[in-house]
Amino acid sequence: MPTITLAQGLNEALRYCMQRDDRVVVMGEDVGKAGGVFRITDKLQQEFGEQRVIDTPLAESGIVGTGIGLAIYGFKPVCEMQFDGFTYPAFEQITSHLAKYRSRTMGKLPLSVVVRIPYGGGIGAVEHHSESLEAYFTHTAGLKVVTPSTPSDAFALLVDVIEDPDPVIFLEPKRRYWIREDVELPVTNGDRRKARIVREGTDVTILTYGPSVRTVEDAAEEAAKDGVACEVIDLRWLNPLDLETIMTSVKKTGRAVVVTEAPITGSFSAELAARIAEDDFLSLHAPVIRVGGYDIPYPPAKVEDLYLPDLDRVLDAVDAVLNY
Amino acid sequence: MPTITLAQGLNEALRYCMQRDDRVVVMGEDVGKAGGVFRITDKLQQEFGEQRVIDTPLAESGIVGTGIGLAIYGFKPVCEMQFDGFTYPAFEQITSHLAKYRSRTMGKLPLSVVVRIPYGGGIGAVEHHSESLEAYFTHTAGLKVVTPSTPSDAFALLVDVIEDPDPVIFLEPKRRYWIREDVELPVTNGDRRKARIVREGTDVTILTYGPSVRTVEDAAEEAAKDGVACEVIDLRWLNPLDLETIMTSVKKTGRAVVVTEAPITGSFSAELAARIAEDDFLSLHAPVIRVGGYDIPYPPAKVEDLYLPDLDRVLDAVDAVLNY
Amino acid sequence: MKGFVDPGSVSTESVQVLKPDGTLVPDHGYDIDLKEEDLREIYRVMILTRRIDQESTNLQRQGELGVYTPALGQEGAQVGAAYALEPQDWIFPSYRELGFAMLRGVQPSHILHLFRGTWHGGLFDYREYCIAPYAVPIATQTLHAVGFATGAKIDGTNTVAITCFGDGATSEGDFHEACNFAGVWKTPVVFFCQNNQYAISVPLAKQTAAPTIAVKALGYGFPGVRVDGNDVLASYVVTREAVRRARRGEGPTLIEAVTYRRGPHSTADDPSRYRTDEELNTWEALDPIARFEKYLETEGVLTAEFKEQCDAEGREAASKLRKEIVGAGPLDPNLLFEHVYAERTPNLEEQFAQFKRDQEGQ
Amino acid sequence: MKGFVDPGSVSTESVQVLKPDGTLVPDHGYDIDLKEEDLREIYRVMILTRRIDQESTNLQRQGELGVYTPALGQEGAQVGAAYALEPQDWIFPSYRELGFAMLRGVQPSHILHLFRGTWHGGLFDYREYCIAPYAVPIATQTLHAVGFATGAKIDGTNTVAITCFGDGATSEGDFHEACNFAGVWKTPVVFFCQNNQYAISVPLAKQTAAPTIAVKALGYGFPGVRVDGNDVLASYVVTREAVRRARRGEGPTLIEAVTYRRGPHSTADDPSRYRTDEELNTWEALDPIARFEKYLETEGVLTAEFKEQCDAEGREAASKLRKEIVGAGPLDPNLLFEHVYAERTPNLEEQFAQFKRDQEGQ
Ligand SMILES: Cc1ncc(C[n+]2csc(CCOP(=O)(O)OP(=O)(O)O)c2C)c(N)n1
Ligand SMILES: Cc1ncc(C[n+]2csc(CCOP(=O)(O)OP(=O)(O)O)c2C)c(N)n1
Ligand SMILES: [Mg+2]
Ligand SMILES: [Mg+2]
Repeated sequence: MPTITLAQGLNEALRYCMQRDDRVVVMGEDVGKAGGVFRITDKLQQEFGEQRVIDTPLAESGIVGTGIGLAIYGFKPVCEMQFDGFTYPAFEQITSHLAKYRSRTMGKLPLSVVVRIPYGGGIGAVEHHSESLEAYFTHTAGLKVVTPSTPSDAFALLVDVIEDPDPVIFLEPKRRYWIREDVELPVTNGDRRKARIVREGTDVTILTYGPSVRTVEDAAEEAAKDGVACEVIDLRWLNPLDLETIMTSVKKTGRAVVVTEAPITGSFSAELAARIAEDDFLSLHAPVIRVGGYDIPYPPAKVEDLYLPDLDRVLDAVDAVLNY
Repeated sequence: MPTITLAQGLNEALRYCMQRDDRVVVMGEDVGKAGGVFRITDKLQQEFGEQRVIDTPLAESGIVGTGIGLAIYGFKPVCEMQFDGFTYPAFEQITSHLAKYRSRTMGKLPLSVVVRIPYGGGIGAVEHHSESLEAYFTHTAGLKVVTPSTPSDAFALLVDVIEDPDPVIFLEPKRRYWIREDVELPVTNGDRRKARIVREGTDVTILTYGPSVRTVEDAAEEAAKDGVACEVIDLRWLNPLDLETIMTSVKKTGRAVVVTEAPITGSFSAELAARIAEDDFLSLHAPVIRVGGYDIPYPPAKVEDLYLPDLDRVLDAVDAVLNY
Repeated sequence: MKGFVDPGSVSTESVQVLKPDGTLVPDHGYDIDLKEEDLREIYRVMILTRRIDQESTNLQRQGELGVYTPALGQEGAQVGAAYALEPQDWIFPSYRELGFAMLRGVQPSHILHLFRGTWHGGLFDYREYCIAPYAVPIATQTLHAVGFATGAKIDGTNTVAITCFGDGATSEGDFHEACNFAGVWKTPVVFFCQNNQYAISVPLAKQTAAPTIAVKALGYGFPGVRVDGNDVLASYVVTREAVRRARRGEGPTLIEAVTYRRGPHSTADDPSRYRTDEELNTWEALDPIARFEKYLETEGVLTAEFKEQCDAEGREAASKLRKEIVGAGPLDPNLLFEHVYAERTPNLEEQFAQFKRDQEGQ
Repeated sequence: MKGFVDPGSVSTESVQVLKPDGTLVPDHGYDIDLKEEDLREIYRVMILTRRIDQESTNLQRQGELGVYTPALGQEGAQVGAAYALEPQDWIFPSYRELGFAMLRGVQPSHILHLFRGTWHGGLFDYREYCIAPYAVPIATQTLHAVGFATGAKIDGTNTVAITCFGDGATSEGDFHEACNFAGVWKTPVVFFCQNNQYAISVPLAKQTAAPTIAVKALGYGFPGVRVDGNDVLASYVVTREAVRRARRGEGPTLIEAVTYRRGPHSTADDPSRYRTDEELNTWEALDPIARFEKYLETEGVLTAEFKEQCDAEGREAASKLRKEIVGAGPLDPNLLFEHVYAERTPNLEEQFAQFKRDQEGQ
């Protein structure tokens, strides 16, 4: 089986979809000749031409806004935002139109648009290149929000969302672009609408997604050495959320930790914690503990490791729920 | 004592601040001659001239962006967004600069800017005029977020935030613009950094803010008839949050309900619920129950009442936590 | 200084075909390819537009609509431009483009239900009429038009898109991005700006210092043209040229139709706070319908009978509108959960169940 | 068609004072009011800029900086413009404006620490040098400059702001809104665009179809001017005029300095993917320093001794930079919590306590 990186998984997914469906177009800054700053669109313009792999002017609202127009016409645009922090200029098009057009038109003008965003920290970048912005989108009704954590999921989930009839914010864990996995492409097996149980366990459920999955896996490995069996769940879809898998696990373990990177206040982990408690308060032996970023602007590269949830902070949280 | 509306309280607060401090300038669409679409800036241009009450071109990013520049120069701009749904074009300036400039410059270029936003539903408006967008800002580190619910608080909190050294998103509950209160201006008494205990009670704590305060007051009144004593707390400041008042109350009642208008998933009520459970799980006799909007785009006017949390839904939640 | 390009050098003249007194401008420079029935059709739609517009304002005053944004005074600009389109050409309007919809034959109430708060997008079939739903956030629809027309171009279908917006809209970043994308992509799109002198209370001079709005096109590498927006024939010929350019693959055009919003911005607005009666009177004297009427009468195209016929049609349409609006109940509220996504998510399924229980409980 | 304004008619010429061979353009039309020491000072800063720029690239290649965005080739545009400012005039840069900072005497490491990831805003004192922190989100700083200069205007202080940005930046909505606000408010601001032909990999032709960037100014009602950006004297005189206009209360000017980014977009970029060696060679032959040097030598202003002095200063500054950067530790991480707000909120107080405990635990 060939070994691919997560970035390659994404690149192959785009190629796969573009080959199968000539309505799929890719657009964004530097996605053409340069193949994207992370090479996710590498060689696509060579294969599919300038009309289907479009180097846009430098304007994110323009990218999403014209993407919406293309979708009204009948195309399926996959829009790239170059970095998380440069998505904000497109915020109006995303919240006021992308999220609401289907509803506004009673389903007559649905928008099958994917907005790909490399997100999160850990690559030593300058300001605005390390934001975890999922909470803005999980709170916006009408959007779907997806984030892969492995190369095979990267491929399969991106294919899924491109085929999805609804607008999807597709969050790519940029610091995991280079992780590897043996994968036979195309990946078609498995129901990737469900959360992925990364590791089974009985003592505590750890919910996470995207870039934090690796961190949590390592922590679970470490905890296992101390005899603590963590059940690790990679959510994949933040909306729609696979609450069933989550609740089944929490019922079993009675304890939950949520690990994410975003500033913790108002993060998606708040929703998870609130929801778990609301849905099954009595199963909980301890409050849901959240491990996340601090409520500060994302720090400069030299100290970002102090911000990002690490093994120790995850293990502390596991201890906390176990010894509550 | 004169009777004023919440809208008048805001108007008087602006006048008061502009009289005391010639660095305060007001800017936005139609804030001049027209006095703002809700008349919050009524007659200010007549009194302070066109240089201090600035009718801007129609561009929200421009309003906040030039407001930031004015603040770097040394002014204290109060920027008006005409409606909640038209704040989104300014999202980049707000998240990437307004929130981060102080931190980026190690305090050397702080931005004392207020962004006033009429928010929430209930006035029978067309699309994009009824959004509850507080969660986007409470999740954004570096911003403060404030929302009044009474005329006296409207005055006093707006004065507070204009004098605040940090950038503040000031959310005005537009459907409460016309509620009245007997108020002697200027309001100077009381510590409005703390949450307001609207009504004391021992059975259940209801946390709310802005437009929902009235709804919750009515519900509490109703509950009292059934012998249920609700403690109603109006948060005022969503950030910084007065967790002390909240936790003291929850410790006392052992039960909490949160009532807000925004689509519930990922709303600020998720943070409150998560936080309360994290901080004092053992005091809770029931999970924190959230009453909020549905996860749908804000509905057309004719059916918005079915969307907005009403007395019945609040009372149901109170029942739910009492009978858990 | 040498090398400085100077806005003072920009021509501020407008294309005009009919003088305000309804006579032809001798050297207007355009081919008027309209037959008598075309002229009558344009007239009919202008009358219809005004009548429905008036009735909508009435309905709002009577509490039947939440708000309304009158098109009074802008019928010439709108109907003239709309008449230059082929039926398959898509229109991306803002919220004041009644004339376009009337020409396409949209049922008035289907639009007005938007203002009633029945459904955000109104109730018409966008694909049937090739009209996108009204866009409320200013200038955002201009990007949709560019994307749509780009799609048409990729497919080689020869379809053109036109997008309508106001003078105020030209200040928004989205307008700029739309023009710029269209310029680079040579998109078959027409940017149709109705410069009606105000954005709510803000007069043009506070909106932009540009000598004209048309000149903005130069900064995107395509032509701009200023036209007397109260001259329906001028609006028609200029838009026709822009549409032809687009269809020939020559890319976008920016049209600035100089006109005036004679009503309030919306029924919630009080224009007396910011403009004078004199100004209003000046523009009333330039009424687009009166001007066109005079022309048609001189040309012998407009019989008293046809005029009466148009008036009758207008009255009838207005009373039909009234009937369809007054007291119309809300749609089935369950619809709120129907089209958020293609299918209800499990989360919405749950909320929907709760919603229905709450409804029944009441 | 009649009434259509045509982008084809826009002049694409640039103001030039020095020909590429270093001789004076006879009819350049500007007063060169620079004394010998001015010329030498300009030269000195250009050399310093190039040297520090080179050292920064080296430091990045050696892993001492996370990334770096070289200014190579743009020294003429930058230093010329910077020299036209008064010390109290504020500069709102993007991320490639080393020349401006060098002229103002900012300590190079204080800027480079931004790229090292020491602190986002670098470590210099913004108020002392009247330079805002580098702005990473494209075009956003243009609005700050307009707001700042508007403040100065309200106060009547005669201070001017200049904002620097690239060709790509002109596509963003914020650039448009900044220009438009400035036009309406007659703000004393200079929009200084370095058209270096690329936005990362995207060439100008895919960025805008405008005949020039300078012409965009017309759409905002103020003058635009195109200048040879590799001609430091042209950049100086043109900016001087723009600054004078601003100071006289005549409002903004848009300057398009036509130049070329000879290095990669950033050290993370591989320009061979999207441009040719020939193109690079063409522009290398137009090097701004070489051109200016030739001129100064002909004029007898540049002695071998002064050249050596400049080189030595550059070497020294580079080695000082290296010393201050290599191995520099991170700042006290507690600072992360210090300036989020004027005072730590109770919430941050709690998180800070936890943060410190975690640090100690490790
Ligand atoms: C992004 C955005 N900001 C503000 C508003 C509020 N608003 C509605 S109409 C309007 C003025 C529009 O003026 P113009 O573009 O000239 O169009 P007109 O109403 O004159 O037809 C404003 C400010 C809005 N709808 N969208
Ligand atoms: C809003 C935003 N979008 C995207 C980026 C990523 N990005 C950084 S530099 C750049 C190109 C800028 O080109 P230009 O304005 O010509 O300036 P230059 O780098 O050539 O000096 C891009 C796309 C960004 N920094 N900000
Ligand atoms: Mg207007
Ligand atoms: Mg460039």
